[in-house]
Amino acid sequence: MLELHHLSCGYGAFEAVHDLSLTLRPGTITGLIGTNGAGKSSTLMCVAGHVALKAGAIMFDGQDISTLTPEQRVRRGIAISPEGRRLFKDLSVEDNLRVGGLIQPASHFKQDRDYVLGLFPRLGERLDSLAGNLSGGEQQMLAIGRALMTRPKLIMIDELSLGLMPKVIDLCYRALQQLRQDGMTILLVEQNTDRVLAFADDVCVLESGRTVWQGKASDALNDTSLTAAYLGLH
Amino acid sequence: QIKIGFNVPLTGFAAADGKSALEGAKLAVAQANAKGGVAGQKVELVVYDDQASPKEAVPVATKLVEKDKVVGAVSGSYSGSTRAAAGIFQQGKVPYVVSYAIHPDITLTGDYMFRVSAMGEVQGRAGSMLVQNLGKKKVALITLKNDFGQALAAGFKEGAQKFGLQVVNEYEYGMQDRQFGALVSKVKSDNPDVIYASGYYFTAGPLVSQLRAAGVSVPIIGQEGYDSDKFIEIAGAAAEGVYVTTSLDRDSDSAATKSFLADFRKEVGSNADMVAASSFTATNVLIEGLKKTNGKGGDALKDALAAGTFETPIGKLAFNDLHEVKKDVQVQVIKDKAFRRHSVISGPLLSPPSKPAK
Amino acid sequence: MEYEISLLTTMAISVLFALSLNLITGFCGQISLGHAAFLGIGAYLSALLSKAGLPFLATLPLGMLLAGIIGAIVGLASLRVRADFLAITTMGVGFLFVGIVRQQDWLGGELGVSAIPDSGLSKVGFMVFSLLLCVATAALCIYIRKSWMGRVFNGVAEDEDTMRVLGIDVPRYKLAAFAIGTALAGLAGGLYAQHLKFIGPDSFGFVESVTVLSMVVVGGIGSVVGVSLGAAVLSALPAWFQFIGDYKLLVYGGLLFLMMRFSPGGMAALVTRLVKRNGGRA
Amino acid sequence: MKIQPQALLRVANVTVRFGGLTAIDDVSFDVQPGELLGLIGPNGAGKTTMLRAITGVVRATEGDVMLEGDSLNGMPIHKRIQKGLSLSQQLVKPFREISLLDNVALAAGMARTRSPLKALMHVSQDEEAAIGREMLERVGIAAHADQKPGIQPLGILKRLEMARALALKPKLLLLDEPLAGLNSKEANALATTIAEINRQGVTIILIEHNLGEVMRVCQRLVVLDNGRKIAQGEPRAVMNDPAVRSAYLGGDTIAEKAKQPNLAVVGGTHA
Amino acid sequence: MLFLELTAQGLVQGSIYALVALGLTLVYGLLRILHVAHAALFTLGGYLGVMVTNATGSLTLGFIAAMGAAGMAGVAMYRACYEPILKQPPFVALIASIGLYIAFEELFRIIFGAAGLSYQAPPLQEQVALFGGLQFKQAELLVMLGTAVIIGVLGYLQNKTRVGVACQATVSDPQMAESFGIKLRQVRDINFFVGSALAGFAGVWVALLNNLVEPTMGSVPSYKGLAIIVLGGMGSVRGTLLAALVLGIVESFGTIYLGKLLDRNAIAFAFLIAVLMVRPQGLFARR
Ligand SMILES: Nc1ncnc2c1ncn2[C@@H]1O[C@H](COP(=O)(O)OP(=O)(O)OP(=O)(O)O)[C@@H](O)[C@H]1O
Ligand SMILES: Nc1ncnc2c1ncn2[C@@H]1O[C@H](COP(=O)(O)OP(=O)(O)OP(=O)(O)O)[C@@H](O)[C@H]1O
Ligand SMILES: CC(C)C[C@H](N)C(=O)O
Ligand SMILES: [Mg+2]
Ligand SMILES: [Mg+2]
Repeated sequence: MLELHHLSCGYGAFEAVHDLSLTLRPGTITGLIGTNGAGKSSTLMCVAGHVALKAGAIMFDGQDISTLTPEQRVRRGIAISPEGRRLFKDLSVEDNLRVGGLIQPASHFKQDRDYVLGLFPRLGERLDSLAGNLSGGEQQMLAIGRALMTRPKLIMIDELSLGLMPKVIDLCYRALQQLRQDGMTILLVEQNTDRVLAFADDVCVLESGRTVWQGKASDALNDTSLTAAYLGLH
Repeated sequence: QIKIGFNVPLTGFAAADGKSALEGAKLAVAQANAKGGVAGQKVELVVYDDQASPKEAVPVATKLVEKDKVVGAVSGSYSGSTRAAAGIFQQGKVPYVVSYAIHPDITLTGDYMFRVSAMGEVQGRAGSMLVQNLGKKKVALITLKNDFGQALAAGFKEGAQKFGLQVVNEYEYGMQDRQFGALVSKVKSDNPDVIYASGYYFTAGPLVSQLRAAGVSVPIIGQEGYDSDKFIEIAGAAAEGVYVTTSLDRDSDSAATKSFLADFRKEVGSNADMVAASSFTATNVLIEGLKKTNGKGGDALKDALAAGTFETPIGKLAFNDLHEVKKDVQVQVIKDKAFRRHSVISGPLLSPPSKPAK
Repeated sequence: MEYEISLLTTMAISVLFALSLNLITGFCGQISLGHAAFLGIGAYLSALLSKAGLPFLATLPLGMLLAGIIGAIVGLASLRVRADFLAITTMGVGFLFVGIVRQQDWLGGELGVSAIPDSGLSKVGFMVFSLLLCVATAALCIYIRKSWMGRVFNGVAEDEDTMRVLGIDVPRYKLAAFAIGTALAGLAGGLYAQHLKFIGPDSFGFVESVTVLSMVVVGGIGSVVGVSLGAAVLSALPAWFQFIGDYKLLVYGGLLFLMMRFSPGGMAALVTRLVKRNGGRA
Repeated sequence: MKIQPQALLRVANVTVRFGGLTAIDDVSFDVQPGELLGLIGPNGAGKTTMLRAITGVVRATEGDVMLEGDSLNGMPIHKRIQKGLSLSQQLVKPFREISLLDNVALAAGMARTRSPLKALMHVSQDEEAAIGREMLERVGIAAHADQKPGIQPLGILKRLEMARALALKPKLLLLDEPLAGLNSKEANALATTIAEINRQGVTIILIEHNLGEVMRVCQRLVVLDNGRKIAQGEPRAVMNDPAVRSAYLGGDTIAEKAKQPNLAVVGGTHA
Repeated sequence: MLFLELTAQGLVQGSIYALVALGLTLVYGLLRILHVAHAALFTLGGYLGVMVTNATGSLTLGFIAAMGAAGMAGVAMYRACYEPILKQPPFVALIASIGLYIAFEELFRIIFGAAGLSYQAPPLQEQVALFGGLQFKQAELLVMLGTAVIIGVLGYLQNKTRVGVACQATVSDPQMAESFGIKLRQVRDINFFVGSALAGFAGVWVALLNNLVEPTMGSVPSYKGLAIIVLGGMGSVRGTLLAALVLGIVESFGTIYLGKLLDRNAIAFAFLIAVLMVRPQGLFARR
């Protein structure tokens, strides 16, 4: 599905991620975890095409997409719910979803929007509000919903549970499981480590831009040195 | 070589007039040099662009006085810049002959200042006299909002009072206005006998054509700002019959005028307008003065200018104690796409002011 | 020599004027497209009072005071609007100023004010005086930058909402910036009138406001040294460019554009870059 | 309702409307001096809006907010801050041109910046920098003191926001989701810090979705839902309230299950 | 009657303003740049309209040439001037734009002469009598009509279609817009093309109404256009139209009844300031 081969990326002269190799199996959830500044968000934005690739390659569905523009990547089926949400603040909730659905035929819009509203009923009550006026949690819901509107093959969600209330987090994880069953591949960045380890199939642990652990989530939980040193679990 | 200075707007909003003025001045210098120059030396015209802006004119004048050490200078520019330059020439004791800037304060700056054209007030008064001569009473006054327009309006109103004319309404518009729809509607509803409208050809062209298009058919009187073939080009058919008070009479019998008009056509390839004629005149006056002093500037040149009389394309000139000229005002009328003589206005009404008593 | 003296005086006045705008726009982030109005207020007041017989030096503080007061009033308007709205509002203030002055006979109307009495300082004396004021203003700006006021201005320029949450009385600081900046512009105006000996409404219009803003931006917005440099160079440019006559403004406009296009940080950034490169080689 | 005259902050019948939307609907509660009050509730319940109404960032449409018995009505934000409030915002907004330390020092300089004139008379920042360093240490990001915020990850910025709020030396500290974006270990540490700050005498209102930490450190909870106050009191009791459970915790009730969306709609096409 | 006529003239003037400001709105709405050089494209349109019409005798060709050239020049301006400095603070683009405007004005003067150009036989000058004795030039009627149609179409595109939403998305967050399949450059090119072509269109109309194009004819639109988009609440097509018409009418009555107190610009800006003090977000802001 998505394969990162010795990926290094960064900003100007600064390299935020070094030599990261990661393979996402189709139809699985992969968790990307690590402390603040580890390079998780940078990795996601690099795959989306917004952070400069310095070395290595990004393969998607067997093709090298390293040189594609962000706009071409989303058309291949890669969607992102980025750090900071980055909503279109001056557009209404509905229009944000509309933008999400731009690469799909207009006829899909109603159906997909209703799916997202089913997932986050709260958004349905705010369809005409400007995205910039939403509460923190509502914004997070909209960011995820907007990414879903592209009908992606791979969805990358940065800090899924940030700002969400426990009930909605539960809902989200359940929805993600369902999406996985339907064949979607999911890359999750999450501070809520317990949660990721419980839900994800694979995990990759970053520390200062380097991979310190990679493998099955179930194995990670059993690796006490890992959990103590990097995952902040007691 | 004898250097004379010339400040002129070559860039900025007044560049078109500046170009015309420059051609006039260059012609005067070329003709003088062809005839052997002054005291055996060639005359050189030192030209600087002042953008018709006071701020730019100050360094230009300073440079002419200090760097180029000109013996005399000519203004081929508008009032604002000429006024700012005047003080510097006065201080440097460099005679400064002003061609078409009409601001009254220019000659008040000091005794090194000379002006070859009629002041705005004078021309305004001539305008009122023309109204009287045309036998009209009710005037709509349309004034360009700058020093030129304001001076004209002041003179016109002064004359109007004397002649018992009735100013039915007074409007002002800005230098950048080209669309006069509202003004035209209002003038139309005022129903005047005649319209006295100040402006430059680029404002007057659209104004006159819009007045005519709206069906206002009463006579329109303009002044030297209209005096350019461009006016006729812009206003088109609407220009026909418009009166213009100016200093250049195209149908003059005077040899100076005739030869100037012909020479200008030949050299430049277009018809001379008032600006060109005035600049030619001012330059020529300065050169004539220099001839009398054998190329010396300063007090000698000042006195020579003050004492002289000059045959010029815009009439026979002599300066009064304030160094203003008294001359007749020409009324031109546009006929078959050309400026033609209508009448000449003269009389005591046109006397320029003289030196204020100290 | 006199030519250089006159040019230097012009440059000093421009630098002072540009620094005054830099205080408002560069330090405090409040963009103004009508700053020339305050130059005009200082100029008119100084000219009229001089003509009324007041010594030139005495007219300067009065010009500053009046410009500063009116500046603070305009500042009040700036509290209502932000960013581009403010730019256009201040632009409107500039047009309003010119429109009002044009119509006032006691201000000379369209004819302006001329024959402004001499300061009594010689040409050289006046140049030195202008330079001194200019240096003093630059020093004041540098001090403000370093003081707590400068820190607050910086913050207000970047994000005034957050400044409020930090307990800062944002309106008062904005007013302070406007008052100081416009008062300094009034000072520059007094010098301007004295230097040119003639002022008219057109000298303080939109073009002038835009010119001073370009001096600030081309110099390097916020940087005292950069802005001084920018103002000095741009104000002397037309005089230097006389030899290209007809192409003067074309080159001027082209330079403005190229400067922004290739060195958006202005001269300040350009100089830093050059110094760095040379330093690297050495 | 019991009236407690010594309340530090008192929110009385506050309503906030945005156009037609009622974000807060007639909410009242008190905060006692020295208390650590948790303000919780579903997304969009009005918690952030409540804090903003207290600090004056938004104006309450109706009702009154009182600090130490003085009404804050109509008072501009900066006056309220100067009176002893301080807000750490949900969306971080550091000043990007200056270092983290200078960010905090700027807040610490409140005494100097009270009036422009005073600000103009002072240059030195040493004292404030010292306070800044102390605050950065307190929230655990002193190592980054001299860096600019532009390149910092979210977790650092959240803590910077809190350090800045602390530097104002407030009587009442308002924290909007300070733990979001931190991992459990860091969240735990920061929550402990918050409790400690509270013990040193600063009254705190804490908005958090991290219920574990909320339960651990808060002495009392106020729960909002859809703009209304639905519960308040001792944390454990509140959490057992069925209304709170259904609005917030999402226990697997039958109704909930029925509402579950049909997840097959999206994604299937590509798979 | 006079009232009607003044209103009508205000509407004519307002329509011209609207056409110029509309292009500015598209650009401002997209990039938040105060695009002063837009007025240079207006002038360019005027020149081409006159020259092509004079050369070929066809006003239609004049319009096509003017709009095409202005549109292309607009795109070129975006690529060469604005794209590289988008990340800079807004006044950088403003000054670059002013520099560009001055340079263009001078180019027009040097190439076409300072005195300006006129139609040899100005088209569409006949008077048309409407109800109640109200008279218009053909050109005046057509400019109002044309403006109404164009605004209608653009307003629909902006508010009701996916294209409009896509454009607006690039404003709030260009990077994310790309991540949702929007071709940033294409969107901006199209906006610049359409906006600039409209400026060229307006230039031809003004040339027709005044029978004069001059190098400096853009100077009033260069700032008045900005005033109008601010008055209109920035970025909305409908707001811009209404603001332009309101301003046209205010100026129309103002110059007649207040002309002695204040000049036209001062009246316009006094009105603008008064409005902004009451409604800081503009007359017709969407928020
Ligand atoms: N725009 C930028 N320019 C320069 N450096 C940056 C930029 N954005 C991030 N960095 C740096 O890149 C490194 C990785 O940051 P990144 O945001 O990817 O971390 P993260 O793992 O997502 O952290 P967090 O969990 O706090 O979000 C950090 O050291 C950060 O300072
Ligand atoms: N400026 C505003 N204009 C319009 N609606 C607003 C505005 N601010 C907030 N709202 C709405 O008011 C409601 C309450 O928002 P608030 O931010 O207070 O929620 P919250 O309780 O903090 O939620 P969260 O936990 O998601 O941060 C939300 O539905 C939001 O959309
Ligand atoms: C071109 C001329 C009509 C200029 C005018 N005399 C003036 O002083 O402004
Ligand atoms: Mg991150
Ligand atoms: Mg919130």
